[in-house]
Amino acid sequence: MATFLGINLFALSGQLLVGLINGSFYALLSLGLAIIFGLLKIINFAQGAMYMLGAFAAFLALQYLGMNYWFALIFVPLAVGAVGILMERFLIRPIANEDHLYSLLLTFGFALVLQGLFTHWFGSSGLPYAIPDELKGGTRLPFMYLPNYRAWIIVASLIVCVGTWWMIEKTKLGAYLRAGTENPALMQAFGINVPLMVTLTFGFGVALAGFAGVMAAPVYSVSPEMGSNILIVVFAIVVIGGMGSIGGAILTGLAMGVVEGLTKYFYPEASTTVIFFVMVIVLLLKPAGLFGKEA
Amino acid sequence: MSSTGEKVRISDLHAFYGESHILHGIDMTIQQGELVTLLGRNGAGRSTTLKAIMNMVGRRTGSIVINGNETIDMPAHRIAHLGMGFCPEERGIFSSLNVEENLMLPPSVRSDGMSVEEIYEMFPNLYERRMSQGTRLSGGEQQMLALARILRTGANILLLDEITEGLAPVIVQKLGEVLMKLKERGLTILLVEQNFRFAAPIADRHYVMEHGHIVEEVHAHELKEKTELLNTYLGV
Amino acid sequence: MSADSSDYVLETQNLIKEFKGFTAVDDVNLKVQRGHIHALIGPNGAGKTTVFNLLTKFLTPTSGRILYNGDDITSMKSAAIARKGVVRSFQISAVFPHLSVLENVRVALQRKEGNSFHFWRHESVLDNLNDRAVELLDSVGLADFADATTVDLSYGRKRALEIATTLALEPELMLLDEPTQGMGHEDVDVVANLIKKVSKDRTILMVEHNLHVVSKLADQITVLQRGAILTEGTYEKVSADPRVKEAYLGVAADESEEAA
Amino acid sequence: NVSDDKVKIGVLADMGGVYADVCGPGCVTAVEMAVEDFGGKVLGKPIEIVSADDQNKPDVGSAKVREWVESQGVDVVTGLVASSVTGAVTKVTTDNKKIALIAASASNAFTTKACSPYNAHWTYNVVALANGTVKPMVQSGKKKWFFITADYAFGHALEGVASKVIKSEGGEVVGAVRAPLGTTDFSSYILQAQASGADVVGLANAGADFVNSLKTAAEFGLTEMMDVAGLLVFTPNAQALDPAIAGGMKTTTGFYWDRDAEAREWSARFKERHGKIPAMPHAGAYSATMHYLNSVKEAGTDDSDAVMKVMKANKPNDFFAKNAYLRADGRMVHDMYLVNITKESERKTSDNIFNIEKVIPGDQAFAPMLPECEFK
Amino acid sequence: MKISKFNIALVGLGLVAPLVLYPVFLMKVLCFALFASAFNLLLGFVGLLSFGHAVFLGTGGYITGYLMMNTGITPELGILAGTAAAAILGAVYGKLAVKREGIYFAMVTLALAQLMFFVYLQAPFTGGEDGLQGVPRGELFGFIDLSDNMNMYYFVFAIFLAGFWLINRTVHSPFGQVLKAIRENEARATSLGYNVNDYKWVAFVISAALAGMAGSTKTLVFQLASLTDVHWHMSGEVVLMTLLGGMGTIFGPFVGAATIVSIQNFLSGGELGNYIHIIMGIIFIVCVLAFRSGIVGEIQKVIKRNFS
Ligand SMILES: Nc1ncnc2c1ncn2[C@@H]1O[C@H](COP(=O)(O)OP(=O)(O)OP(=O)(O)O)[C@@H](O)[C@H]1O
Ligand SMILES: Nc1ncnc2c1ncn2[C@@H]1O[C@H](COP(=O)(O)OP(=O)(O)OP(=O)(O)O)[C@@H](O)[C@H]1O
Ligand SMILES: [Mg+2]
Ligand SMILES: [Mg+2]
Repeated sequence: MATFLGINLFALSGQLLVGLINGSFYALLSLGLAIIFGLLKIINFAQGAMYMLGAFAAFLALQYLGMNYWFALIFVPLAVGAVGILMERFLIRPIANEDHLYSLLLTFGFALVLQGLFTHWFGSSGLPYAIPDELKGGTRLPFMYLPNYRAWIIVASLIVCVGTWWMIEKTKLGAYLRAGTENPALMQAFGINVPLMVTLTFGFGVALAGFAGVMAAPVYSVSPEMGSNILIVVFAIVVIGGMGSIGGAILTGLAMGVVEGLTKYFYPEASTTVIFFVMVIVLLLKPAGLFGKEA
Repeated sequence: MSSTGEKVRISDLHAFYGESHILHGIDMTIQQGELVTLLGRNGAGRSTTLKAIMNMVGRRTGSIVINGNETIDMPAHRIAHLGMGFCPEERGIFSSLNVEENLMLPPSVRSDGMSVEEIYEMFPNLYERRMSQGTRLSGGEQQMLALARILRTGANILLLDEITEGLAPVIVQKLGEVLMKLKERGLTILLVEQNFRFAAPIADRHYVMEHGHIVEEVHAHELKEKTELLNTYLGV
Repeated sequence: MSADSSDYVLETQNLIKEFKGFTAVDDVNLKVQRGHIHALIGPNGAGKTTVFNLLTKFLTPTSGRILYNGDDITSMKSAAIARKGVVRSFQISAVFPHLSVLENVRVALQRKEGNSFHFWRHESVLDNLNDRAVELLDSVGLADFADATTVDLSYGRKRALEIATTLALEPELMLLDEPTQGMGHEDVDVVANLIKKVSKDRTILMVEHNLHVVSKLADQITVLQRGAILTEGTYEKVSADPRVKEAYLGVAADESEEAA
Repeated sequence: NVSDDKVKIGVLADMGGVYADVCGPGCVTAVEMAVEDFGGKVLGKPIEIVSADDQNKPDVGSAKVREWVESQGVDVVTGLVASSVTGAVTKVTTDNKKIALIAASASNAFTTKACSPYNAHWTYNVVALANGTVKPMVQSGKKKWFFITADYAFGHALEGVASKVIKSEGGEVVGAVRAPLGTTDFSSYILQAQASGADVVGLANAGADFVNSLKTAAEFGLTEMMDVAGLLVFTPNAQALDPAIAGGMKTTTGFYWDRDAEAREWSARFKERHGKIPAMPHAGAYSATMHYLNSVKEAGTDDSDAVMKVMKANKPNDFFAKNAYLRADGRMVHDMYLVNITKESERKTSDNIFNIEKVIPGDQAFAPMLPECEFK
Repeated sequence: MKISKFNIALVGLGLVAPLVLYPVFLMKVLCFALFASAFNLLLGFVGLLSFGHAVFLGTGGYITGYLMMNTGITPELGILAGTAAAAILGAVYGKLAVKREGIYFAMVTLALAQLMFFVYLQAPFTGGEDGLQGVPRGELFGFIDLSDNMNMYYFVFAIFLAGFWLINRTVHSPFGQVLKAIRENEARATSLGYNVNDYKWVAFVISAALAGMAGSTKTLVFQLASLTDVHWHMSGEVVLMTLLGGMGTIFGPFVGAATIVSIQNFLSGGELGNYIHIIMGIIFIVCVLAFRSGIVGEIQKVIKRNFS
């Protein structure tokens, strides 16, 4: 086997690829948050719960409606997005003009309720969700066995990420959003229906979390806790990438997957901490994040 | 007066910020192609009048008819589409956007707005700084940008709040010319100004405000005879 | 130091500030004479505010030197410069809105007391500053408002308060950025008179677009254009300069002179 | 002779966290059943139950138990899941001379380095798991092991004990990774396991970590290349896995509901009340409580020292405790079972989770007593 | 702080409370109240949201716990050492964090705290997941036995009063005036000659030290130092306590801490235990939607409206 400095290169390429897979997952998750937190400036601590909701919705849809994975991939995000829209409309909008801390507190409470309810109904052990037949099996690469579903994660999240990035950065939507959060009254006066735009955008950001939930269901177990653990990591990714930068969130998500993957290889105990280490370094050297515009 | 020429009719307009009652029954009308100013001291309620027209105050009652449409119950974003262009006194430049994005930001409300080339020609500073962050512009440049971006939208009723503030005299003159040109094109303009010397020669009429009331209406041709009166109101 | 330069409170040498390839301040050699009211004028975007920001270190010069009383202060931090006696006001009003008017002034007076880090002492030790604070408020006509909360003040009064606060630091050099902007005519005159009044015993450098005020107050004027000094001199000299007319004054110059 | 004129049992468990299905509300149900089956009274005094959520945090759990014993007259504490919580709680109970009936913790510390005359460690421990699962596999020729270990005390203990067993049987540990608690993605560790050239990958983790690691192992084809051994598998965890993945895997348990008629009878009653079949801690909690109450009755007092003496003198014997006795060090020694997880075809109902392969006599399953822990 | 009748009554209440209520519960309330008040010094009076404040609580706890277990020093020294350790950590972290503002400040403090969490998780002296169990309470000044809950209570009460007094004094000190000015208008404060970062830093260190003191005390009370105290959930919890009670008010953090500790205590036993997350969640939502200024803040509003 090829080695370099005593490191098994085959094993290392495997780790890099696995890191990239996780990274594309992070990218997908942080994308939704990058929109809600980075653009709308709403601290949504329920984003993790929405991700969990997506996974549970896929599970329940299969169990009770017989809806398969592919339909779930379309309908679940819509349903979760609808929850987001209701949440924005009835919980967040009334406090839109208050300190951001309050949205943190509120969404945190909301997440607790959701998580509590699902624990109450389904227990905490996790529920099984099978990989769809079409994506079972895998491909033998020279350095590793790549399960088809993992390959699909890369493809699907890249499509969604790039599509969203294009929509926000290359159409006027992004400018409207940034301006709309900075001075909503003036944007209204320019003829933009800011509240509607914010609601829909929030719904979209939440729907992305739901989408990530469906993507996750077959590989990670569907459990009420799945969202709370990943939440601050995703916040960290958005901040490292630079708030307000969609592309930054995506690229940082990918990069952090790889960084974490390498840490799992060299120093697994630190793998949950390494992202915060990166965050400290980045914020001290580049205050607005890797891709953020300095204020 | 033909009613088709009437662009804005305000009757018994009251406006509130939370508990505080700022406007106490304003009445005014503006004809198409007119340039009307709102004069008054600091805090008289001139900016509030403009904001009330755009539905940007806490609460408002009375009637505001724009182009024949009653707008008192209309959400702000629909009012703009009646052809309104609003330039706020705090300028409202977006720091998260660069100059060009700021300029291109407000959606067109009518088709015959000024082109970007025309605008850059009028304000060469903006062209030069077009890639820089909006709020990095100098105070005066921000003022230009705030005005320029509504000229682009094709709005034909302009509400302009203190647009000469912080501008070099040479630019102020140029703005005077621009406003005259816009008037010739048939645009209707409601102008809030401190700089009476700027406003006097270009305005058709002046409203004088005090404590949320309109206390005087002065036509351009009456200016001479009412100078004394204006002096007492404005302390010129 | 040559004897000559001691007449200058502030001097800049080849001051340059670039923003990503754009030169906002271009080789400016500014000399502010002690005791003068020195006005900085120029078209929009000429770099006036940027010069102010450089002088007070809200921005770092790309190159060049800043001398204050002959000392090089180019690399000092902004708070340190303020402690040396160079104090600025902002283009947009700067007060502490939820402190009382008196407290606004007292915060400025407090610095010299040397107890600003004393977290174990009661704030009543600051009461001995109240008399001085009221005195200062009185000098700008705000004595009656000492206990009011600052947000409630009108715009003109906020500006006056800001000047009182600045005076509390007993600055040798005051930097005023468009002190009359956004004011009604009455307030403009009040503030102009105030500036005249406080200019005794100190030097003032100000940016102002109101020619009426400039002509009334300024002993010396520097005209900036595109970041560089176009010309310098008294109001009469500067306003007669055809380049200034073209770049800044327009034809209004003559009218304004009449008005003044 | 009963303090406060009642016997009060505190059930401390994880009511909503990762171990809630293992010993949470279910443990409360089990203790309630024991009290009811006992008749609700002992020595003519009522038996009360209080319960609390420890959130798997030692500080929360020990604070609660402190309050119970110091201000609410609780006489005995049971439940006790996360080993970290149990460690902190047994400090408090020992200080206050109260009995702790440990129904769900895995660590063997409570009868070794942290042993106490007031501990009764009931259901199983890491030694039994290692002896039950690992030993026969090494003996059958699976000599090279790789561990994926949960990076906290329980995982370390399990890996340590298992490694000792492997070495003593002539096997070898070729590598190990410590995965942080709650790791969601195990693929990196699975790749490392794959590259290690081991015969067996031992999963020294529990709950969701176990489920996720096994799922990922299957996805990456690890299960086809080498054996995977789950060292601690509770029935709800096994239920959460696709039988195609988990089917056939061997593991060790202290109880299985379908073992015999007696177990089935009790389990049916439990399921009726709780909605799910019992996991081994549920049965253990019942058994421990029952033995305690019987001993109170015989001792004629709820004084902990007297009761403990009787508990150690009499052998527990019920649907859970087979060939059982409570050793002087507080270890409840009883039969353990080597089982395998059922395949799809063997699942007549979703409750058919295990096939019992072999009964492991208690003395073979648990480690001998340390002399310093021989409390009389 | 004026010595008003109100304050005297409160202290009196504190003195008799353990005769009625379970002292350990009261001690827990006091520890968290001190922690929340220390946190509020930063959030409410300087406008800095430290989202990693648990690290100071935990540091105080671990250091005190370790020293008490291994060196046999007296409890008051143990607490001093824990407080000092938190202050030192606060000095280092504060230096790094005060350079950043707003959400970035929050994120830097969170990230720094996570690094320390990792250290405490892995370091051999902390006992990992188990934490430091069985920390002796020791004898105060070498002769007052603190294993007696009453003695312990009055000791904790004294510590709390001292910490609380210091926070109040800081708020109403010349230093506090400058802090207020900085919060109101940072650029202006700078232009008046104040090095705002130095002031923020000092406030940060004071807050960290007092948070550490709360942690040290808590460790003695419960005889345990564990990862819970350094986990980011704890940092979140102190935000909740402060907001619930009323940020920027003197008594708000106390009320918030008391409320949350009581609710947790009440829910953790008995039937409602299963619903603890749901109930807490609903409380937060209702609190934000219905009384945003927090309990004390709302009461102050009512008083203002009706009596002035
Ligand atoms: N957002 C607000 N909330 C409460 N009161 C306000 C608000 N905005 C303005 N006011 C008050 O309304 C009154 C009128 O203000 P307005 O801004 O309309 O005055 P103005 O005539 O434009 O004067 P200026 O020259 O200062 O711009 C003032 O007394 C002001 O204090
Ligand atoms: N931080 C910055 N980044 C990039 N460009 C800047 C920045 N600050 C100022 N500029 C540019 O530098 C030039 C000078 O700006 P400055 O604010 O000094 O002008 P000014 O003379 O004060 O004008 P005004 O009279 O309009 O206030 C402007 O063109 C402005 O766009
Ligand atoms: Mg106005
Ligand atoms: Mg300027």
